[in-house]
Amino acid sequence: MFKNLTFIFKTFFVLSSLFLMLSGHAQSTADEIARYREMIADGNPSELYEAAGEELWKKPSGPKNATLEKCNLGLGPGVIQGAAAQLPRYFSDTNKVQDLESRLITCMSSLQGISAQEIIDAPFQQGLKKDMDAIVAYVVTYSKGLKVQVGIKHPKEKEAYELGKKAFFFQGGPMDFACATCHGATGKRIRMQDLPNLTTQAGAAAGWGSWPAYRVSSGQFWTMGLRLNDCYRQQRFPFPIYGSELTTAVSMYMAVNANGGVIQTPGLKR
Amino acid sequence: MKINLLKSALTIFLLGLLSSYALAQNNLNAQFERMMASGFKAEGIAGLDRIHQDETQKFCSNPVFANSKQGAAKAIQIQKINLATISQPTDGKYIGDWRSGESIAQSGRGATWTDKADTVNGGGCYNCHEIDKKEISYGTIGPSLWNYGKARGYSQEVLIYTWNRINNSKAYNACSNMPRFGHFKLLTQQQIQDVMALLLDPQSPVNQ
Amino acid sequence: MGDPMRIRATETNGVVDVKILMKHDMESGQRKDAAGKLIPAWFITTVTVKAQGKDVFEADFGSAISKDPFLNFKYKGAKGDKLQVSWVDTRGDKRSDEATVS
Amino acid sequence: MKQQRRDVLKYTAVFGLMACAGLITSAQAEEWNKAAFEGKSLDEVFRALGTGTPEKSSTVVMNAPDIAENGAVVPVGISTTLKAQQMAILVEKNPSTLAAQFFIPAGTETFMTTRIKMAQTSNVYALVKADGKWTMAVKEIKVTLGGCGG
Repeated sequence: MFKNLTFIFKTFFVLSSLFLMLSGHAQSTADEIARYREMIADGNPSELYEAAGEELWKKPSGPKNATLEKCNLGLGPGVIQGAAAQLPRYFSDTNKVQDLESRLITCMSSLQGISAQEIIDAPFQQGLKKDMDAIVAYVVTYSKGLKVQVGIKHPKEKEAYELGKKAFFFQGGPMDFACATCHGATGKRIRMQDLPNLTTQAGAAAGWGSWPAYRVSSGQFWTMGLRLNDCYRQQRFPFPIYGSELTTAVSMYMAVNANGGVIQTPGLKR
Repeated sequence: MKINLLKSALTIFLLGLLSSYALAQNNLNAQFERMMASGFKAEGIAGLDRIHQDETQKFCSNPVFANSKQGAAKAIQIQKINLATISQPTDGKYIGDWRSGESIAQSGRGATWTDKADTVNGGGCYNCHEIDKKEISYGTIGPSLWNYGKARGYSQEVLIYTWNRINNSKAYNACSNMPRFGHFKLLTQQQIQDVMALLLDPQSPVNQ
Repeated sequence: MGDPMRIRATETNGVVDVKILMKHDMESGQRKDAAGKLIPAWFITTVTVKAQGKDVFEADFGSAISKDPFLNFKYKGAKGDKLQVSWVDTRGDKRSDEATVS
Repeated sequence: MKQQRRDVLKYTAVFGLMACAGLITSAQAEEWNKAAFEGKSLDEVFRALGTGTPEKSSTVVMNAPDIAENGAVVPVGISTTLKAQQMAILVEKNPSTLAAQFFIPAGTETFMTTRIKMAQTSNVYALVKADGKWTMAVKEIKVTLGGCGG
């Protein structure tokens, strides 16, 4: 009888301490991952790309041997300060809504005479796309700490937002995935990675506001163009065309949702 | 008289508003289709057919409608369509090898444009589910599957339900986030049996 | 020749905190390319730091240092110190950059 | 002048490149220890560095996370109250055990941080040489699988 009681007590003790260990373990995992992220935040290799981008911005190149210093990113020719915070936006010269990358394609082709198609077709991280990465890193640095401020006053801006929203919820592929599958609810994660809910202001601000970023897993600087491209790859979709109306519209949806959020670009990601 | 006039004027106005709204919607839909058609190119094994939606995908791409009253009725219909696609194991076996199931659950490979046609697909289960507690890197889009069998028991009913759920989750929840592993042949019958074992073999670490 | 480094050096209470980022792939020799062929090792082996012409730090790297290497150390120095950071890699490429302590 | 020339020649022999005078001029720069960096086990590296068997010491502090979200970038720092002249980071389960070593002249703080690659979860060793004696701190760092794995 006594033996039995001791046994029950022992079992109870072992089980409860096991439970404590497990729950404590889960807590420390999250803490340790947070600590890891904090430790790598010091010294963001994006800075290496910014430096290269500044050089590319100011150095004459392309068939027209011109610099990008007259590129109008929406705030006037050559104005970089705060420009990325207000993109995407409608541009009357192209009669299109453009995000940073599609606008830079316009500048590189009109000012420098570089073929737009060649930029679009270049593989990520190589050739003209490598230049694009650096220029993007340079430009977005000048919006760090500012608030996202993207309007939908122009009918084309409003339309891009609505189209982007539809694209965000569009399911397809052999896994039935949409952007919304992973980014449509709050507090979820894939493996260890927290997923921002891009349908809310807070989530969109966290997501949109921290890309482009240096990605430590690949040791590469990723523009939003590559970020979206890899999302679609993981969605098991076909290949989204670089600088297309589609990727601009999806960016518009995220950016408008993120309005008011503080920009932390270039970011540093797993 | 006056009131009647007012009423019809209002009706005409509202109809006009409605039809211009409908027109705008139609216009937006047409724009959207054009944008999607010009927004992608085929790459490797990921062809453009992947953005041609089936009825389930079309329904679930409009969450506002899917979550409405009308949508609820349609959802039941969608579930029926999906339930009808499921076939039971041809060899009558539901449970394979949990060790192999664990490695299938770990792997998130397959079906992207960087994969080959002969890449062995993973289930990617840990991306969204906690399964064996030993794996601390797990996602939370789906529920925890720790102690799956231990909690539910190992009855034939549980076996069939789980088999169906892995093969075609949309048979139970029209817009479940889970891929239809059997329906789209993402996993082979053998692989599904192995994942079943991970969840429902009493020897599996999941049920300890 | 290599791409430029980023060097940040700030002085507080007579101690200079130096943070260096270098642009380098740091190929370990363990990775395979898309065709399954081993990518040959190619990494920075030695980093030397001089302040006012005097050695203040040396790091020797193996193949296991992360891509785009980062170094942080501290030495006793002053604002205005001229820093010279130089690296050399397994192929004999080298790079030298300068910075002023702020 | 002669001394300098000899040193330049020595490095030319090692790397085949240090023709650029001014890059490494003084005799203080250490030769890259090939044997140590090619060591495949703790013992091999200990032998190549001439550390003997380092004792664990609480005066050596390793600043590193318990869990790394990605093995490609694992921050590791060493600090110590000892008057260290040399430090080293070893990863037991990496293909090559020695990740890096550091030379600390007088006037430089006994503190450093870098980022290393880890092939898998492993014990990591922070070694410190002070007054000719090697001591160390050991810590297991877990490497997790991140992302969708695709």
